[in-house]
Amino acid sequence: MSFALDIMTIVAVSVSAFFFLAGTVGLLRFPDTLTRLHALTKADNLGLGLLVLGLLPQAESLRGGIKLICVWIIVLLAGATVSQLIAYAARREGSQL
Amino acid sequence: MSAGTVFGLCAAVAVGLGLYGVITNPQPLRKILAFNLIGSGVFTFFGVVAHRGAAAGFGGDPIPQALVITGIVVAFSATALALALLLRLFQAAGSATLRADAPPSAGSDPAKP
Amino acid sequence: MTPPPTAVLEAITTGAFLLVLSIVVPLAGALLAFAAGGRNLEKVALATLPIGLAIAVAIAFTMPSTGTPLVYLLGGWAPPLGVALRADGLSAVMLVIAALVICAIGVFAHADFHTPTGVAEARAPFSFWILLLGIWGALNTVFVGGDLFTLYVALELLTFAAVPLVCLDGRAETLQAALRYLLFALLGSVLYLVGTALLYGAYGTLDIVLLSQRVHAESATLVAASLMTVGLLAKTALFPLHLWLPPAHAGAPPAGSAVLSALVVKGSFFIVIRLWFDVMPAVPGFAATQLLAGLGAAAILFGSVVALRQERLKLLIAYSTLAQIGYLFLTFPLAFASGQLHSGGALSGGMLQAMSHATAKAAMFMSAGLIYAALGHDRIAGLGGIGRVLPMSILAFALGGVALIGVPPGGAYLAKELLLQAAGETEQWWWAIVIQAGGIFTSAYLVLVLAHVLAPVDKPVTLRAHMLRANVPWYQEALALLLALCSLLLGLVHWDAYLLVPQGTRLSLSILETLSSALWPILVGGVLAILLGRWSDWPPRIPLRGLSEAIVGPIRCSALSAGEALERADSILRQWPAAGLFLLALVILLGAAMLLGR
Amino acid sequence: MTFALALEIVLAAVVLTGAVWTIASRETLPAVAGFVAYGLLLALVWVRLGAPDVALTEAAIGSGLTGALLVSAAARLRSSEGPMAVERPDVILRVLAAVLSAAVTTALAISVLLLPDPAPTLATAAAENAAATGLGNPVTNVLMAFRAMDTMLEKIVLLLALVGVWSLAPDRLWGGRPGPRHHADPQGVLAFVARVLPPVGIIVGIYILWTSADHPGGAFQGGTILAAMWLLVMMAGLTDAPPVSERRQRLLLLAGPVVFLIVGLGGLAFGDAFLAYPMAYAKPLILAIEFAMIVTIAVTLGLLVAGPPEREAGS
Repeated sequence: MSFALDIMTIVAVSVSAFFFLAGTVGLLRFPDTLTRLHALTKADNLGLGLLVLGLLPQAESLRGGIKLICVWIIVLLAGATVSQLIAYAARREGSQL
Repeated sequence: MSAGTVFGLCAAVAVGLGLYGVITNPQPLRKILAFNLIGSGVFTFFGVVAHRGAAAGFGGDPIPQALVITGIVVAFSATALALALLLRLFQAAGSATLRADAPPSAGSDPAKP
Repeated sequence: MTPPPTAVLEAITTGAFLLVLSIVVPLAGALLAFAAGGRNLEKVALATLPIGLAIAVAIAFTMPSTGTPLVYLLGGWAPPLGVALRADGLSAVMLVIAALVICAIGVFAHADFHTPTGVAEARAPFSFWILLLGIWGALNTVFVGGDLFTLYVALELLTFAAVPLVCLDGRAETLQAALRYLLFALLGSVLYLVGTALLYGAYGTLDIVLLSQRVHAESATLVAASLMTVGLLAKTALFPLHLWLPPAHAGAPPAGSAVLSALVVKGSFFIVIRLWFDVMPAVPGFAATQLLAGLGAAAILFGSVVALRQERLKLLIAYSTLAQIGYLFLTFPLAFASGQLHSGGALSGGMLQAMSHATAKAAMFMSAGLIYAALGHDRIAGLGGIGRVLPMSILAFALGGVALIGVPPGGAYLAKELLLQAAGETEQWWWAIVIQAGGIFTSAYLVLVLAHVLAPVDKPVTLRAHMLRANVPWYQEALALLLALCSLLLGLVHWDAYLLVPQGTRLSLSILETLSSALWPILVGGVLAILLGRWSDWPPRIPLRGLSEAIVGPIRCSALSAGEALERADSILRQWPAAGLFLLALVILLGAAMLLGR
Repeated sequence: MTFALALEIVLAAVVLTGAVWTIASRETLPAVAGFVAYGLLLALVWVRLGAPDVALTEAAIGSGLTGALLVSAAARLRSSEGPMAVERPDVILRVLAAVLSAAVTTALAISVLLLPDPAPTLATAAAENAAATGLGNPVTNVLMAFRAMDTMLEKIVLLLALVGVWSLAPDRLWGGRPGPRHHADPQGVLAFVARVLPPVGIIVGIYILWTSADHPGGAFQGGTILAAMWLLVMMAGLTDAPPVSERRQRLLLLAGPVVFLIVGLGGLAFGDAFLAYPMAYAKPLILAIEFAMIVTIAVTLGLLVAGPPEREAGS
């Protein structure tokens, strides 16, 4: 059982690392604000989600697990809001940051 | 080579970069930014010192760690005061220059109603 | 390593709780004033002044009866884990002088910073009183703090309280001066902080006494010492790190200028003294002390000559502070003998000079402020006739200047004697010359100002339209005079209980000696003033008039161009990049001097 | 070379990249962004250095709140950037500055490498005396007991910095409200988050304080989170910054230092020494001070970010 969980952790964290990498490359390479945001949200949503999913089996206690999920939810909330605000600002200024 | 050494050297470079920035960048905001960089480098020194002093089951010597927490709060106060001063100067003079030979125009004085 | 003497480290001495109060009372006063707000704020602040003064005096009286330093362990925790407060003779005298000057400034400021009628609370009084008490608490912490990090926090408190005083009037020039001051001071404080990190890493304590038992000259110590010293020099505005001082000290309101020039720069100077004399007397070595005093000598030359070329009185006084700060640093080589710094006559001389300057300079800035208030300007060329309007202020200004020249029975005179004696004992004649030059330059700018004040005027003095003679309260003038007299009488105090005054250095009060010691610097200084000063109506209306065209004219021409060159050099040095480069170069130089010049 | 060390070297390299970006970037806003990233990565360095308390502080204050201050200042100063480009010192001065900075860096690096081994430490002494306070977190012990004086002075530093910031207001606006009034779409995302997040943030902030007795955390870290929540609500336009003359706010600003001072003086009058806690009451007393402090820290930090009064109280 614990072996299966470890495998799951390794797979999920590896995939999340890939999304973070892809998101970062996108952030650096994409031409304008909106496409960059698009890349960033992939890292946020998929990357962090998979990371938390992968770490959950390793949590030492229920409390630890709940903390991990809370972290995920709060980051999602913050990330989504900030993306929205940046997108609004980008549209208003009409400029490419 | 240990974590302490790696981050100690990293801190030394951060201090050097900050010093260069404080001296060469004419914009006060960038000077304040560079000052914060030096500050964080100095705090990292304390962290390295604390890390080297790990003993008695603690991950590090708690005294330098506590000094850093105090230091970070002091550095934040400094940044807040400096930025407020800078924004006020910009508002009053229309320029943020620190040049002594180019004193800001005394004509515009929004302080006077 | 020998175990520390338990008596010094692990017990709270009787009466040492006063040290806690010396810090807590001003700070609690600041908090209470903040809570009171509005019109009550000023009352709280004024009520705090005598309590703080009483505590400082009580500490000074407790000191000799015990004979040893007062030690207080905060929270009962002994160093190295805890933090100790310690007061030796130096702390005691500085506490008292700071209290005296702050009280005088507080009462003086009562006229300028009161909440106007019809307003619930006004910005300037609110800020001024809280900041003044904050400065006082910070200074007292600097004087009695026994831990290098506690001193850092105190230094920052001092800076944050001092900077806003510069720009209380909200004009663009003073805002710029304040920002320059703050940024340069912050640069100084991070350098100091790096040094404390290295010292803790090397010795595991920041307690001054424990460190002094553990330090030895190794790389971390040398790097720490040079970084900390230069950081403190930046805050003290020792030449060439003075870019912030003239505009800041000249731009502040009179009470602000007085406290900045008299006390705030002494705070960081005091920590340099602690560092070099108490923490690591054997580390700096001969070359480093010469370097510091060399900068001091340059400060005297630049500060004085540029002061003589100023058109505004407050700027002249600010540049004079620059020169006087340089004078303080002559202490270091003169206290150096057989490989280390000794707390002897030279150190007493340095501290006495600091105290005399604190009182005299506060008096001079106060008088300058009153002159400004009466005339609506402080152009030196336009001071003619003001002596008839504000005789007491002019007298205060003159007496403050005379005290700084080093005339008996002034504190500066005793300081000069002590330093000259130390120069003789350590056979460093070159510093004796600089010491004499310092007095002469001081008299030069005093003569310059007084000559303008006393110059006969053709038309009656025009005062500010709304400014009648009666609007300068008598007590403001009296306070300036009192502080000047205080500086002039410091030499009479029996210092033995607090400072080491070698036998034989006693004041002689014979009229003849007084006259001669006062006269010759004033005469030479007068000549310098004539040569270097900017006279609006050359030739000046003084006895030399007949000679001037023939002999003095050509000499003055070359002197003037030399002065102009110095002034131009000064304005280059006060550019930000140049000052920054000098800061770093000094760190390297000082480190090299400590490493090689031992 | 172990895996951990390789990871640390990579981390150090990335941190330094952020530092170089901060200094070298031509425009200010990207430089500030670089600094915030640098600060967050530095928090990871603190974790690697075994100092989670500091990591929290660095992330919250050093990077987060300082970043917020810098971003808003950079936005307001944008128009000053262009004219000042000409003031850049010429190449000789820049080379000199680089050489001298490098020399200082070298001196620092050498002294770090030559620090004594084994390192002197007070960890043992701190552990031996921990029983006196009954707290399990050694850093809290140092901040609140062994070096409580520094912490108390630093509270006063914060207050005086705020007085300094306020003193920059124009005379006629004294007693007014700090900063510009923020407006946001009341139905928009920002307003939504500003309603949802603060309850969570307040719980987290207080939890970080509460847990600091035995685990990483503390009044500064918790107070910063509370301040951030307050600023969020202000930015969403749900509430306005109170005028500086408001009495209740003044008292909140004083709570921390005053309670600290009273407990300290209590020790002077009735106990062993100034700031000494009687053994039996040490923990409750320290917690009382910390609770007063977290309120004061939250309000002070929030107001320091908000800036000097810029509007009349009625506006």
